[in-house]
Amino acid sequence: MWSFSDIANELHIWLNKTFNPTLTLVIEMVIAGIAVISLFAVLGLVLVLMERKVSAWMQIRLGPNRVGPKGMLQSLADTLKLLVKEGLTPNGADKLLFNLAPFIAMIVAMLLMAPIAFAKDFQLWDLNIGVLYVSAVSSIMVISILMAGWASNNKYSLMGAMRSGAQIVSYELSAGLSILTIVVLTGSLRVSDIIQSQADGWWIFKGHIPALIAFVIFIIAVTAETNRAPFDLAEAESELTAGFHTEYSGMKFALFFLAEYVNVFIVCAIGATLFLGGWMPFHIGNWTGFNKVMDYIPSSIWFFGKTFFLIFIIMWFRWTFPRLRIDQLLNLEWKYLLPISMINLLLVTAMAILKWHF
Amino acid sequence: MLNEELRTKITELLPAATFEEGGDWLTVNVEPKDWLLLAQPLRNDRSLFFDYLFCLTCVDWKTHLSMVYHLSSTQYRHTIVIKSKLDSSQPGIEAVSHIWRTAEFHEREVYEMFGVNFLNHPDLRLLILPDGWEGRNPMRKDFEDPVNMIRL
Amino acid sequence: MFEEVGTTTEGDLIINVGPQHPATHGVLHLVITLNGETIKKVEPHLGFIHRSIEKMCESLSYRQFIYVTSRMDYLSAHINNHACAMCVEKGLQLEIPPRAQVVRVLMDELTRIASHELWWGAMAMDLGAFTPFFHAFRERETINDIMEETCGARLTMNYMVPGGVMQDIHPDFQRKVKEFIQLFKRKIHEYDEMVTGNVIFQNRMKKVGYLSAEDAVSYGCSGPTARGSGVRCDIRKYYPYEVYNNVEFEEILETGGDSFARYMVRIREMEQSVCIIEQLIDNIPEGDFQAKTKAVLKLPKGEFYSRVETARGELGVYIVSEGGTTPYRIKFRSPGFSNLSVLDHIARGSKLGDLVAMMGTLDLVIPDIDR
Amino acid sequence: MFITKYIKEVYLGIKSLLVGMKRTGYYFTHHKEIITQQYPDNRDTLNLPERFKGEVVMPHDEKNEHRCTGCQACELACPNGTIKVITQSVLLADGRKKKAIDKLVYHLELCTMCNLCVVACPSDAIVMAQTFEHSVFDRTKLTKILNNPGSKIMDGIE
Repeated sequence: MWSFSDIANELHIWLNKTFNPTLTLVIEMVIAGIAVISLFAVLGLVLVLMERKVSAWMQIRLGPNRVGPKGMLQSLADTLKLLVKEGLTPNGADKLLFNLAPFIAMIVAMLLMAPIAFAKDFQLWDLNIGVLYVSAVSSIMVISILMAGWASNNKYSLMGAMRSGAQIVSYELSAGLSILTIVVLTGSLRVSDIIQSQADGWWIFKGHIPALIAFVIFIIAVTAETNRAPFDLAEAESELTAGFHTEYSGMKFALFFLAEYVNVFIVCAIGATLFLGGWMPFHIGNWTGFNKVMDYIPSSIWFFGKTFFLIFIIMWFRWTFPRLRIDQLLNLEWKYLLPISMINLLLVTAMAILKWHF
Repeated sequence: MLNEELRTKITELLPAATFEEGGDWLTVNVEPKDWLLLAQPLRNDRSLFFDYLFCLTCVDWKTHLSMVYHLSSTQYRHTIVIKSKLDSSQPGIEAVSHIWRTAEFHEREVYEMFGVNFLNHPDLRLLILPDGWEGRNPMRKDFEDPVNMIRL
Repeated sequence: MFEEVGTTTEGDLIINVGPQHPATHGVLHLVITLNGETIKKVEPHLGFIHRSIEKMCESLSYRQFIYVTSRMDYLSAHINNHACAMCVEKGLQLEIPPRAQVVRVLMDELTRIASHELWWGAMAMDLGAFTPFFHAFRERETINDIMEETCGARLTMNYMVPGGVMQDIHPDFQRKVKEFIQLFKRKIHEYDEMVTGNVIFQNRMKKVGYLSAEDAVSYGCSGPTARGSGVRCDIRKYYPYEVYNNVEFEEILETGGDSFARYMVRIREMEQSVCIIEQLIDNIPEGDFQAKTKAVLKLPKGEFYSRVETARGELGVYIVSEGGTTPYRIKFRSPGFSNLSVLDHIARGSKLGDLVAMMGTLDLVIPDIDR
Repeated sequence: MFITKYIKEVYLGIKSLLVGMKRTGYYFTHHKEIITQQYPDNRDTLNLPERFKGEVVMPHDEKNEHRCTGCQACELACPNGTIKVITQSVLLADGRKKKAIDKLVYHLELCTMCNLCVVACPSDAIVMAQTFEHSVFDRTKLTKILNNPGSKIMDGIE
């Protein structure tokens, strides 16, 4: 059947036939890089439009409907606007850090793309510590926010950055712990192994209630990690005007904006991979007939469907809840999420040892 | 308390006070130097208990200024108006912001708009006018601003 | 005031919130001294939208000055106009026809609901929830349509004139108000679902910005701000005007004194306003909508004071007349000015995020403060 | 007990969040509730109430006659000096001289739509129109002369 992995394989074979192996590797890397960048651009456009439409419908509005058919090109127009805007650097700013920060945000987001399996056998880099890699790299994100906040020479930015630092460092813990529950169940850090282990059912169904709790905690924690409402204290526009990116404009702002959406996509992709089986179609135990039917739906559609479902949930949060206060945010992590996820991990470990899961 | 009772009570507190008739509420005229002497018992006396200063303003009568305090009691629901004549060139009166906290802002407003100097005010600075405002006080009758005032 | 940037000698951070800031809902400038995230001092600087309405009114006649007052507290424009018209009527010793009285009260209460709707949406937005803002505007829009039909304008109506109201109510008025009440009763529980019951919201509001009853009175707070602290101060109840002593309504009191109490007072006040409207809407007496007045109004020499309860608190209009056609001196005791003065007192020691919640529950309208 | 209180707190908290999400989810799926008005597109169907105060106009009948006597009541009533009545004396058919308006100048840029002039007018010569799209590129265009050129006062209006 036609699929992403077939295209990749055929391309690989064709390149190997035409060029020598070194050149093939170089060309493949360039193609992968271009693919990632264009995926970024497309994701940015799609997610911004999706966010605007979701918010509009929840707010009994129509949302963008002027640019292009049904407003589909709205985010393209926005991008164009941001491109032609002047990228100001404030006078008292630390020029180097100020200009570097948005790129670090983007680079982190790009690095996170590597271990994600977009479809069956379609993955940039299936390294053996995939999940660990993701949680390690994603914490570099905070550096770019701290840099942006510090270098702007603006008190609002600084406060936003400091809030964000405290927030991301704390929420890493419970995000990590809930990832660990799946690692414990699977026994592997490799992304492809995790997906393969869900061939007879996704972990959220197989893992009983503890997996469900881990899933909820994971969603809450990654919402906080990506600085999305109700945890958008780093931006908090009613308190800090725009938080760490107050002084950014034009394309540098656009990079932050894009990085936020790409990060949301990535964490949702990780969530989908860990709890909802990634590209694995919906299988139930040994019902071969049913599983066959499900296999007819291409794996990429399964992956993107699950990811976008999670993204929708995170957007749903944003347009429903008020923002937390900084001390309540930390209370939530240290008094609620962390103890619950620790106990939960204990339960899951016991469950995995006793083989109680399906 | 009825106006008559208030009248006798205030005469007891401050024999120098004079009264004005007309209007819904009892109007008391006091000298600026006596104001603080009257204000303390007005607030603290259990039978008067004027705890709510709901209006504090000033009127420019060209020859003199007149401070007007509207006081009310949230317990007895009686109301009283205190007036005090101030000298137009060197207006000054005791601040009452330590008795009624709301007076702090209102006195700052009167200070910049009419130029009344409130003695012992904790923070007598410009509130509404821009910093470094020089010139006369905008709400006085003789104030002229040829640039920003439009006469029709 | 702009030199006050940077840090103090104790190493505290001084930040300027406003004059252009999303949470100040206008051009209010607060200089905040922060220790980390904790507020040490809040110092308001006013005057960015000061038009000196009091001075302007000194050159306008008693009919003309009323329209200016719509521009003070633009969210309760009707009630401002009402206070001014009442003060002039007091001076003229004018009895206004019963129909006009009832129509005035109906308009006041509709305005109060509209104002509280906007406050609710704006406050939820301050706390970071955007959706309620749009939902609040849906109901407010219905009121604005009713206003537009009868008064000819949506925000600055200038409908109250000395002697009554400017025009008779629109024939559809009663039907539309009843429709609105039906809509409002259907939708009010959604407010609880989306905001009031929300655990994040409750934690943001409870035990934040505590104001004791004694302080509330001392700071001259009025309206829902003071009633949230348990101060009985509803002018409609204790100094009734128009037909308020003939209608049954409850003075909403909450004893919490925190932001949540002030929030609940406003939410419940909307229900009481609906209750007042329901009592009056079918009982609008027939008759004139305006008393006969002279073309040129002249107030006798003297001083006149009228008090009304606006959506934000007690509005006082103090007219000093020299017997001419224009007021000699006019003073508006605006509720926002006194309510703002309490901000420093309640904000000390709380977090920066709380300041936004507190400003939300004080329901500041900047043109009302600056006048 | 502490643990039950803790669990109850978590349960009630999550429940309250879900209730809110249910409400926004309802509006997300029910597009009939959308209240957006797409203004410039719906211009034809816009229905302004007849009392809407858009601008002051002077209605003329088909014989190009208005009802304004030039009494200047509107000018006096206006708080902003929006209206200026410029009068002239015209010779009537029977030889008498009579005051009539030459121009009624209306400054829309100063007008606050307070309706006081319309109320003050003894002969109902001016009314409020329901127009509201007043923006122009040149400010002088906002100064309007309300009476049509060559218009006369209606018979019988004193």
